[in-house]
Amino acid sequence: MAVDKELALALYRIMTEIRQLELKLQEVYRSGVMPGFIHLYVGEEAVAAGVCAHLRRSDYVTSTHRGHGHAFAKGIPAREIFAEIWGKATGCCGGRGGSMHIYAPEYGFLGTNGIVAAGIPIGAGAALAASLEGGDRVAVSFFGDGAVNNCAFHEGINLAAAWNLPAVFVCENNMYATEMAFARATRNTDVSTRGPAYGIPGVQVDGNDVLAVYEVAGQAIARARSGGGPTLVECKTYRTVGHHEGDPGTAYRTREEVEAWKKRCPLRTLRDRMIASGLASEQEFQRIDEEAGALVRAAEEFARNSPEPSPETVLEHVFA
Amino acid sequence: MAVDKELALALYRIMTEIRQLELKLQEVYRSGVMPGFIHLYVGEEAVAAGVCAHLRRSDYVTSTHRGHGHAFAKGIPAREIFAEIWGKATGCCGGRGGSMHIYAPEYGFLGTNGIVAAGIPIGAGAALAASLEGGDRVAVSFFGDGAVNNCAFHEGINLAAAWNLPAVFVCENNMYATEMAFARATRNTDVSTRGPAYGIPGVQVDGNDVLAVYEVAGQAIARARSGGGPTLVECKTYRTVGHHEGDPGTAYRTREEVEAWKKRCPLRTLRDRMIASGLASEQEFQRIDEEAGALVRAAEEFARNSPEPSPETVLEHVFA
Amino acid sequence: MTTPAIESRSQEPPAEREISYVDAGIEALREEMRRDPKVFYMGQGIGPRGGNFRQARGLWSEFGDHRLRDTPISEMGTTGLGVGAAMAGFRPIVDIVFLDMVMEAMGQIVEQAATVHYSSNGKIRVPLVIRAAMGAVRSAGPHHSRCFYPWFANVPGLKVATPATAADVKGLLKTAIRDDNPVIFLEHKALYNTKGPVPAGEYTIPFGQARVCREGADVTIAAVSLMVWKALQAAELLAPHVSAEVIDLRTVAPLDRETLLASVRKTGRLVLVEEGPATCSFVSEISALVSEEAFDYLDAPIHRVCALPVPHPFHPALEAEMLPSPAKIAAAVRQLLG
Amino acid sequence: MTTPAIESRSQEPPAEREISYVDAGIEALREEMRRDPKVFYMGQGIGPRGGNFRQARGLWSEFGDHRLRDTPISEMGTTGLGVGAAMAGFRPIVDIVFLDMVMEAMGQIVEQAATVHYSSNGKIRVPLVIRAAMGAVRSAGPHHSRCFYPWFANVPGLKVATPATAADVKGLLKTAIRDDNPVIFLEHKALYNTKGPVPAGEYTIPFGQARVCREGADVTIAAVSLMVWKALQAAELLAPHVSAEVIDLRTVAPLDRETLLASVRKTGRLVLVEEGPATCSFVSEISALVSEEAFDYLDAPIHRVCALPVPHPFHPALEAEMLPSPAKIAAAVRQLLG
Ligand SMILES: Cc1ncc(C[n+]2csc(CCOP(=O)(O)OP(=O)(O)O)c2C)c(N)n1
Ligand SMILES: Cc1ncc(C[n+]2csc(CCOP(=O)(O)OP(=O)(O)O)c2C)c(N)n1
Ligand SMILES: [Mg+2]
Ligand SMILES: [Mg+2]
Repeated sequence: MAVDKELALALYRIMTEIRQLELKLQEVYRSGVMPGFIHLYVGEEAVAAGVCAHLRRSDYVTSTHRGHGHAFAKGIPAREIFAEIWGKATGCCGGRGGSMHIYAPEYGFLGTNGIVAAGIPIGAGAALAASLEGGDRVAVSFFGDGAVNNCAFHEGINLAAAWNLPAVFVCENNMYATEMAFARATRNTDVSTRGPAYGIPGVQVDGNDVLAVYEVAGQAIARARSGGGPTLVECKTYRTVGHHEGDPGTAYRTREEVEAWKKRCPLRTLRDRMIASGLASEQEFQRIDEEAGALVRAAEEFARNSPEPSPETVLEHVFA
Repeated sequence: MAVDKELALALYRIMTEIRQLELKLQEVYRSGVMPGFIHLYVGEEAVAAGVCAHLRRSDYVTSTHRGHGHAFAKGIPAREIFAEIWGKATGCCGGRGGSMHIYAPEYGFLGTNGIVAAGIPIGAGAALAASLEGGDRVAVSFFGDGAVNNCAFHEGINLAAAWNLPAVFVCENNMYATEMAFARATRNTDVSTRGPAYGIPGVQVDGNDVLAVYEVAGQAIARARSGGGPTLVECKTYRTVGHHEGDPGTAYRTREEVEAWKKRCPLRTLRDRMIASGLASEQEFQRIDEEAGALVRAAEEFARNSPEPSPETVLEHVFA
Repeated sequence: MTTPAIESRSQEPPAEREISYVDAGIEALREEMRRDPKVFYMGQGIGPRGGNFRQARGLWSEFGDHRLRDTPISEMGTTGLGVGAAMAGFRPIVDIVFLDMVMEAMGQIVEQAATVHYSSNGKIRVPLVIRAAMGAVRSAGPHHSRCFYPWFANVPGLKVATPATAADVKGLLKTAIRDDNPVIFLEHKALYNTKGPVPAGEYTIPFGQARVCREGADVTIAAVSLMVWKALQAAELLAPHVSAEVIDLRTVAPLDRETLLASVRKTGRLVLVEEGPATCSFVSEISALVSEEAFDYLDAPIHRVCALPVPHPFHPALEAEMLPSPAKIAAAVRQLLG
Repeated sequence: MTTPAIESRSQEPPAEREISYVDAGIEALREEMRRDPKVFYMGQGIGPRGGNFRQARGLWSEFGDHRLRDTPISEMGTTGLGVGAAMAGFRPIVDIVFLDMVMEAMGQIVEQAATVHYSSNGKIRVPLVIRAAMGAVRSAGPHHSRCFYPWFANVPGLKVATPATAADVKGLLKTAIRDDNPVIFLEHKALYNTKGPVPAGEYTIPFGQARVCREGADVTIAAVSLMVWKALQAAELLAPHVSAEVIDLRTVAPLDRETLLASVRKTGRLVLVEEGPATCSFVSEISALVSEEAFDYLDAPIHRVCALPVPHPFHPALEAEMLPSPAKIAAAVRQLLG
């Protein structure tokens, strides 16, 4: 596959923005000022970047507990995400939601989610809405390997398949659900082979190769958009951080395994490849990194200086 | 496959007993004296007969809303089943359970069930008990095609597979769930192909050929018994009656389809084959039918003459 | 069964006809589906079959496969799709058929549908109707008989409608469909074939408005759904000696506190009827509420007439023993009056 | 937090140590698993990881993969396997970890576990423990904070234990494991790291026995789990002027009516505290019960202090606004006393 430089740099930009956003959130969280719990996406950025690059603002995404990257890649401004995770009134949900309840319908983002797999049928439902509407919107549901053994995966995908909905199901198979190895959770660790169980294509892709993800996701999204129905896309990836902030992530994984995956960092992989093949220069990447850094610093500053929501509002918005 | 006459006649006997039991229940139900709702197994007898012929009394079975045949094939005396379905105090659950809540732990029968697919994880749980115990008991879960798209199928089978439990999952694919054609409910109507999704074998068999069912079930049960883990067995069959008593069963199926399957009646098929090949005579089958008739008449008489449970007992047995 | 008088609910007094409870629901669905192309309907057997209880009869031929979606036996998945479609601007109605089957869908209802509007700071609406039939009929046993509405009422973000009459089915279902929040709409199986006067024209009934079905002076009997009829029958039994006021609360959430409290302040005595078990029930809630709000008006302890705390037994005599009945309600009233 | 006095619960007064609430549960599990080979434990992360809340620490190394079963994220399936294994004679403990995740498992609990003994005419027992951690801590939001025990208490056939102290965790969990019925065993996340005196030896605590944590004359405050501690703190706040009796009901089902009613008869006033919303809650039930059984002893309306009826907001100040607190409880008492 010939590499399109502009595309590659654009994907790199999103990845480095997500990475830096996550690392800044980590820093602030560790300083103790941030409420709640956060699950970082470090190491998996290629999936959100490669998939969402195909999506329009009017398309839908449902996400997971590890959803900051999806939220950002779908278009929510970093500062609104940062402020939300910090519980500030300027967050995209006014500080009512937090990390696991980030919603931004104006960007087609139907939520991170505290319940594993719950976003799968919700995504299929957005695809159903798209199908009823008759346009060419699509809906993408992201979920982890842990969701694959959950009932919502089964029923959500079967319905989308039976009704030929414009849905794409993206499994981020990072080999662990919390500390549970996927191989202990199921006898069939090839998620993509479950597509045919529902009569839909299943494809596996290196989730740390953003260009590969981009290509495979592009096909799946194009299929959905053109009425070809759902695809199950398995992205093999790895979180090089712990499950949540506070988990060192070492008790259940060997240091070697973590290190090996760190070497396969999706940012570094793309960067090395582009530079080695002379398609882009170190400087170009540095500039992108710096711009991303500035964006994230501004987001952090915005969030830090934002007001807290007022406790008097607690009874608002229970009902529309 | 060489046909073992004794085996074939034994299987025929069970099938005709189930058939006659069901037709007698139908007759009594239609007379208006029986409470509740019943779902008859007419046309599918080969599945219960072929599978349960391999089971010991100490093995476990979980069943469905269409479970009289499973209950009988697992060993519960016809009169206890009949009385239970009639709500009599002499029923195997004292008339507290009825058709969809027939339990007989003394025969390893862990229940018919009013909730579609609920028996699948319960059966896997009995298999887990067997595995923890360390003997060679197995557990068989029967369920319909309608259960395949339900979450309990997914989670129950995955757990049994991941833990290599001595479980056998028997899908009675009769092509309809109530009035819903299986082909409308899912994009993949080959249930057996879902075995590999869970890393276990899936096999398909003509569910109206009792000898074929017997053979395939025998392999699956032997595999489970010897520590080889679960198998998903799909039996292609058909209910030639309505979904429940009261449903003529014609609105959603063509008369031709029903007639064609009636011609493939599992009893008649076996009988014709045995007689044609000279292995058994018309008279032998007639005698078996008559004996079955006597058994069922006695069961009906027993049930009819049995006392009703006393309303004063209503508060008993909520807690052990 | 007698039919309580129907008040006029729209400006011009509409013509009335006798139609059945189940047909009233179909009328509501048809009118709303015609009115708003965003409304669609999913559930097991609601397509060509017309619904297990005939609760969708005739709709599929008008609205077709697209808007009348027969589903596989995937209550959770279907509900989840409903939540997603509602979040994306549609107005799905998800029919669970037997309410008992809602169990696997509880997460999608309670943790998703009921929370999204709040967590999103009011940005996303979830105009979802969960429709289901509840209640014990004909020895259906513990898997086909329950009434879980106290659970839904316990969940902030959900509304719960429990109509007792054909007219209320129509008016409340239309309100439910137009509501921008998730609504649990529960019909009673035993009422589907009962008939009652239903205004012919277009009307809706607001949530949170109880109806005094029968006026009385000595005791208030409050209930919803089928139990309203049992209460009315009890009032008949009591009539020679006791003047019982019967109140149909109509929606479990929101609750019409005013009508209830006004009646209790008048009669000074309250008997509550619920088809389910008493513990942590809707009538527990009403009892608690009334003793908080009308404590000084109560002349006697509040009495709850509920199901015995057992799973539904199969045998009809046992089932009857378990369930509330007019005789049991009347006995409770007599006991209360000393 | 102060620790309420622990009464001796076995014949010989046992030695006491201070251990944590979470360790008390581990002790109970270890003792019961040693005692009875039929007991085994399933849940997410309860194997080598020792539990998300450390609630299984050290067990896997003793009991191994066979009896400590790490599960996939299959709450319904795992619960269903638990039901089946229990029906087949084992004594499974299924750990749901966050109670919120019980939603998909409700069918297996409510329609299978709770009904089998009854429907089978007493032939099959379901000695299953559903263990889970409940309650709001640290802005965990609407998917990780709830307390659904009123729902379980509404289901005939289930028992529900809600310990507030380390000693109760141990004694009640052992009772739960030995019980031949399905038991919902709910610990509070905010209590896991609290310490309290726990008898060193073998003991069990029967279900349905409340404990008077603090004696008082003016008002009774009743609660379970974390709210018992909030009530005790409220009693401290009130102490100069008001003598509050605080009752820990300990098990939601069965309920110790006698201890509660005796206290209300003594004080004439009742304040109930629940972490969840008021509507159709456990405290609604208690309120209803008390007004039925001790109507003539009540000098003032019963008061319920509950969560505001909203999904859990993320921001800590909003969350605090939502939840009951000692100050809110004390204010309710003061209001009651006029
Ligand atoms: C239904 C449900 N069960 C359990 C949990 C607790 N939990 C939160 S994240 C998680 C692991 C998820 O693993 P996976 O889906 O692989 O996503 P990853 O964290 O690896 O990105 C678990 C078990 C939950 N949130 N929801
Ligand atoms: C969870 C659940 N949903 C819906 C129902 C209502 N119901 C009873 S039987 C049935 C059809 C079952 O079809 P299938 O599993 O194929 O078995 P069959 O009747 O064909 O033997 C349905 C939908 C139910 N009992 N349980
Ligand atoms: Mg994972
Ligand atoms: Mg079928």
